[in-house]
Amino acid sequence: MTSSRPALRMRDISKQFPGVRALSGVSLTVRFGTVHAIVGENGAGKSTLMKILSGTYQPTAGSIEIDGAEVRMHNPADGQKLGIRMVHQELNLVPDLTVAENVFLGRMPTRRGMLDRGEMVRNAARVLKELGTVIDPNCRLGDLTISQQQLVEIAKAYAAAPRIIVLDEPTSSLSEHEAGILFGVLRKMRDAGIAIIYISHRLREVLDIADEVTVLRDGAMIETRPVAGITAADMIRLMVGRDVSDLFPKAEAVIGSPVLEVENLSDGEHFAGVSFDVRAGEIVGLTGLVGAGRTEVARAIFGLSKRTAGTIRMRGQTVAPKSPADAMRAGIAYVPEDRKGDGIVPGMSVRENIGLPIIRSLTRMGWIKDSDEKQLAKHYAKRFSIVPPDPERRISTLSGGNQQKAVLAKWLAAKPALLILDEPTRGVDVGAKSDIHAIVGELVAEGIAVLMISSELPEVLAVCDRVVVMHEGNAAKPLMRDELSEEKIMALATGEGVQ
Amino acid sequence: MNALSFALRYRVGFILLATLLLASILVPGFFSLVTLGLGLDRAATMGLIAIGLTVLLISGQIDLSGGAVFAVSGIVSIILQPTLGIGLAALVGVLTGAAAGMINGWLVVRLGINSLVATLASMLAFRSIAHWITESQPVSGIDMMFSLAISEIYLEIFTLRSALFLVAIILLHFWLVYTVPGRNLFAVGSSAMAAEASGINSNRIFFSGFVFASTLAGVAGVLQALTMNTGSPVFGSDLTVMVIAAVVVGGTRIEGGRGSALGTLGGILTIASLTTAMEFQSVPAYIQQIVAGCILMLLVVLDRTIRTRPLTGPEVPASR
Amino acid sequence: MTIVSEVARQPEPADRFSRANRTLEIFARGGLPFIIVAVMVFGALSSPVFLTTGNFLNVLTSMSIVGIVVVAMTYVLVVGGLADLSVPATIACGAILSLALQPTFGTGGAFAVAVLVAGATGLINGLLIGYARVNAIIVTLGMGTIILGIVQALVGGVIVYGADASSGDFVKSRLFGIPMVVIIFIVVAIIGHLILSRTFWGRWTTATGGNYSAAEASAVPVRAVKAGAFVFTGIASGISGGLLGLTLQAARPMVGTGYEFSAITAVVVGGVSIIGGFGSVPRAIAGLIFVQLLTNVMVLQGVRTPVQGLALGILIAGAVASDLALRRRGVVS
Amino acid sequence: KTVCYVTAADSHAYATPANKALEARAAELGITILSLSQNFDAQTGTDQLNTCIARRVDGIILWPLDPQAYIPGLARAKQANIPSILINSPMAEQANAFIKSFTGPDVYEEGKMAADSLSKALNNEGAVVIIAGQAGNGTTIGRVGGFTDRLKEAGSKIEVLDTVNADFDQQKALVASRDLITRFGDKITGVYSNDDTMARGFIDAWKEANPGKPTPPIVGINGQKDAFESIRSGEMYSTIVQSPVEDGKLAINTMNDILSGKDVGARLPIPLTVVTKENVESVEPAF
Ligand SMILES: Nc1ncnc2c1ncn2[C@@H]1O[C@H](COP(=O)(O)OP(=O)(O)OP(=O)(O)O)[C@@H](O)[C@H]1O
Ligand SMILES: Nc1ncnc2c1ncn2[C@@H]1O[C@H](COP(=O)(O)OP(=O)(O)OP(=O)(O)O)[C@@H](O)[C@H]1O
Ligand SMILES: [Mg+2]
Ligand SMILES: [Mg+2]
Repeated sequence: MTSSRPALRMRDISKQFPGVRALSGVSLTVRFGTVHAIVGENGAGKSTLMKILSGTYQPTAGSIEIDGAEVRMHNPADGQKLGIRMVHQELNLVPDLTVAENVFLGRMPTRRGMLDRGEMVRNAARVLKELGTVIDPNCRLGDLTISQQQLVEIAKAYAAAPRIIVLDEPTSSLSEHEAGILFGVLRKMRDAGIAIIYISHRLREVLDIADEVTVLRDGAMIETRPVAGITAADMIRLMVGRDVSDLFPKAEAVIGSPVLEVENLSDGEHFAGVSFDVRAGEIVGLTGLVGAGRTEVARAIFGLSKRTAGTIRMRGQTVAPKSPADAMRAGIAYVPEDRKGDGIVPGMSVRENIGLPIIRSLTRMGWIKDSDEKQLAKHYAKRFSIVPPDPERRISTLSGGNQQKAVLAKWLAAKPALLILDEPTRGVDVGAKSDIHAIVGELVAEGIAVLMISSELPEVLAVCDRVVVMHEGNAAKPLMRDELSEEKIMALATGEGVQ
Repeated sequence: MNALSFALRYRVGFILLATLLLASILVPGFFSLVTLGLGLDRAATMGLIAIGLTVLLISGQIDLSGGAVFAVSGIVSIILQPTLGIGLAALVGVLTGAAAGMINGWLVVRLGINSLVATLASMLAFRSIAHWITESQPVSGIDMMFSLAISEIYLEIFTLRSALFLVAIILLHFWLVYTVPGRNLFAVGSSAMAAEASGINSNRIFFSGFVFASTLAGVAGVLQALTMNTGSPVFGSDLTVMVIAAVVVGGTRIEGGRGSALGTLGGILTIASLTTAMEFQSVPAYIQQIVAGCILMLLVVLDRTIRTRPLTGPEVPASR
Repeated sequence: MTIVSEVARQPEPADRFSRANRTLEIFARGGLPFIIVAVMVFGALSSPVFLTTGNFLNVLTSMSIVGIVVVAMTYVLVVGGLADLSVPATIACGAILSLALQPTFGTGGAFAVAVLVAGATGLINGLLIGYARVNAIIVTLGMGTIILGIVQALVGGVIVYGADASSGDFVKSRLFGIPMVVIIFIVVAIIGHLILSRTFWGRWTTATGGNYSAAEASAVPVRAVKAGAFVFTGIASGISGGLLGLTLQAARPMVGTGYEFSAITAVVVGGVSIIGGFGSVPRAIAGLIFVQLLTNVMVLQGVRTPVQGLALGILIAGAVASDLALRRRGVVS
Repeated sequence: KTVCYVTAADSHAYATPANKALEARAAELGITILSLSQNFDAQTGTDQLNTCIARRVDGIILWPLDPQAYIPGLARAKQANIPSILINSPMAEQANAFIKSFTGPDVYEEGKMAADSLSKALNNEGAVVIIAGQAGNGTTIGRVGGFTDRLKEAGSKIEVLDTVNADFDQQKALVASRDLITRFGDKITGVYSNDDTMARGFIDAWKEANPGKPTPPIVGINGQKDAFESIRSGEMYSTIVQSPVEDGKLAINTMNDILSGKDVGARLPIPLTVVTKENVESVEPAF
């Protein structure tokens, strides 16, 4: 395989943003017909490197060769002309167009000067089917769930029949099932001679699909190696610079009385008759396939979206939160799945973000007590080892993992009795993931109840005491820790399991 | 439920129907061809500007300078008449509009100024230029008979302007729905970043949008100046706001990504027939204002309910 | 929990995260004051009367009425409410009612009622924008038309005169040589600034403008906060209108024409983002001062009105563009 | 008979009483008035003329806001055999072919009268500022033109320091006056304001800048109640009374004459009276 022609060569690429040197002297060679993985911690510079390759950013220094010829790209259109397509980490789709229009955005087919809608819809439907999904190509994109949108994003790159395809964390919001189909497609593309660059924090996937792996750390290239003969532990050592032993530590905690009891909760649309409870010191997992309605359940409990039936009890008291403020008063905290959209206020500092939910308790007669707020932020920055440790930095300049820690901190500052975590480790690097698990472990040890939504089965299996599996808006009876297995969860999630 | 959502989707049509119905009851002979023709002619000036603005709003930009460009173009087309003749002067007037659009586009695309701010500034500047070149006096053209000729009514109902407007709006409809650039316009307005990442040159679209909008404002201004045989620096000062209202009433979203030509037609016709009907009743201008304001509010509130209806769930993050 | 320390990494290499270019940062933050100083130097050199107390008092007095609206408009922009176009109508409301109601309620009472009614208008705007989530431009435009229509219908277009000429004396009086309107403006500005920068309400306002959903998910009462900004502009325009009425002792429905544009211009020239989530009252006031001084210098130079408009348009675009460029380069965004 | 009345606005200090007077008189004469308000937008007015023609009214009374813009419309009215007259404001000469008459104050004459009055107050020398109405507005053009032409004609030594537009708005006049006072200070020995509202703005600015100091002679136009007060108290030198009621009545009376087949004069002015301290008690204010 290494004998094939290099599809691209990036030499000594550096990129300077105001205040951040994202890349310094990174070189990368990828051959046609191979899958090349790039791994590294949050903020290591993976996305930046790929955005340079696809023409979104221009490098501060360095050169790029595509198929042997040196090129200079000024915008994504230039990259696309060279046959480079990128699936962005953040969804890059147009919510107001249809799925088909999105798939063919920038290169819609025409007939006699007019848009050939029939052709476009047929092709889109075909591509989506090859990716193993049934999304109506005429549906408005904005009406899809994130994971469906993620699939459309992949379909868009795939449909363009590129020579080089870059996938930046494509599976972060896909279920294992969908990821499996994607891998099948990727293998087919590889065998057809396409160069594939694959970025993921899920090292298992890297081992599964990649031929070669390049490790980035702090904007510098550490090493490129064939995947054959490398282990996850090796990769982590290269990424972090030292060993990280237990990836999914299970914290031991004393399980107490029920904190949250949900009975027959319905919203008349996404889920119906959901019942479960979470006890003090317990981590209850909420899992299922994409679109099963987990996020909706969490948002309903937190007062962010409507409920039509059912009761919620917190510490024995019936509550009916109509807004997050109500929910917070009842002792509920919610770390949302969409960090960028619902989690952070990008223009504010880490301190201001952490203080936001409880800002009123940091005031005297409406006046914010600066020192209290600073102290709070410092405390959590230290406790969660947020990097860089300066709480005055604008939160949008932090890497994803560190943003996630700040969001977690923000809600812990509210001293909740129940913490709902929606995909808390999505798109977060191994180190930060381990940090987050450790923090959750500490919390349950302090007696907090945790409801954790996660699509990553290994994570669910490792940290949860009980697991509720949802399938198309219905929740099965919780599985106890000793009866947990991937097979059992998958069976329930796909609707084949018997209650 | 379905009937309701149908009614909500085509709300402009319904409001227009209701207005026409009311008008026909209140105003004797409202449906006579002459009256309709006049109403249409009145709608045409606003309509031409509205066409440009529909395109701009869909692309996610806004242009407040339309009224000022309208005045400047009209003035140019009048004061150049003695030297260039009517036809050529009119052409230069329209080109002036295009040039103004280039300035707007340059401010927004090159300098990166928010379009609301940029066109606020250019509106001030263009309006001042209009006052400057005319010394704040209205200017008149060389041939009044030409004015009469150009506002001639054909086929009992169309004037040159209103025919132009109707043709333009139909072309716009096809362009928006059935061509690739039309679809790209929606893409850019809905998410410029995503469009850019798909190889669409959003800056070029924005720039062309501004040029298009100002050119149409120029056309409207020139036609108006020719029919009145006058160019004046104060013309068109209330126009922009009215036109924005009409476009938005037609269902075009002010944040971009959504809109339609037929909606704009509906919005324009509603406002035109409303004013005509109320005027026929000698309703004082301030009452007309109250009614127009209420209708505007009613439509946008309806718009809001229809849009929140299917989206009870969380707003989809990618749409931000 | 030992794992935390086990995986805790060394802080990233210090040189990777540097502060942005210092000088640029200073320019980015202080760009406008710098430009203002430049205008003042130019004014002082070009006109002998520019640096007189009288002239400064003039500029201050002229900007005070619109300044009160500017303070409130800052909130509207910061909260992500685009703009309040109903200002002219609410100003008219304030001016006309504070004069017309004098016989019934007395000077103070009429003023209070006028401000309350203006505030109520703002509340309707706020409810529609914050709670029904209708586009702010359209709501305020529509409300403005309706209110102005009602006001015109009420007074029938005739000028309303003050019932008691002495009721304007307080507004025209001076404290330590400073006109009362200026003092009122400064008080409003200070209160507005402190609330926006130092209280929880201000924090909520910035957060709501910065990321609506995130603020909502952080237990911020986003709807109320958004509505609040419009109530504030309603009240501020009411005060402005009332002061205007008392100063002039006469009011017409059109008194407020153009104030919305002046206010928005000042706020955006001050570099407050129209998208929301960023901005402060001092910035907006700096924008106001810039525009006012510029106009003043031009007037003192005898520049003709049309040319003034042209220059103003160009300078606004220029100021905003350079502010943007500096900020883009100076501070990580 | 039905007469179309295209008025400047229906909510305005001067226009409202004029409209009322016109309509009241029309009712007496048994004429139906179809009143259309341009709301100060000439473009609306040109469209409204077309509406009037389409409704085949018997006559048109137009309050022009622009000296030319209505000419094609008036020509069309003439083609349709509908007689038109102008009220209040003049139009360009080309319009004369299409109108039967122009009734209303002679704004150019007003400018001249103001010039005479101010010359008298200043003994033909000094330096004055002009606070003009809206740029491009026919009334403004006439009132400023008449004033400056008259000064030139009379070979007056009065110098015009500056002319500023304050759009007939008191607040704008106040702001503009502050700047004028700062700029010229004591050089200002007289003021001509295109209307009394703006004169009020100057007075306020003057009192602000020079508390206790008497105002220079100020000449206004319109003859508003508060201007009368100011003349009494000496803050203003004179104003010119132009009655909106007369204005409205004269127009409809003239139209009535035309409709009943009588010949009417091409220019029918309404009486104008210069009011100073001498006669302020004997004259009725306009509004
Ligand atoms: N547009 C930008 N402006 C300023 N700094 C940026 C920008 N984009 C990225 N950075 C910074 O560059 C560094 C590298 O970011 P990048 O997104 O490439 O990391 P990554 O390896 O993709 O991380 P993740 O795994 O979280 O996606 C980070 O410190 C980030 O904060
Ligand atoms: N914004 C939306 N508009 C319309 N339907 C939506 C929206 N968001 C979610 N849905 C629908 O709601 C259902 C549940 O979605 P939800 O996001 O709660 O699932 P989930 O289990 O959390 O999956 P994931 O988070 O992995 O996407 C799905 O059927 C989805 O189609
Ligand atoms: Mg990344
Ligand atoms: Mg989810």
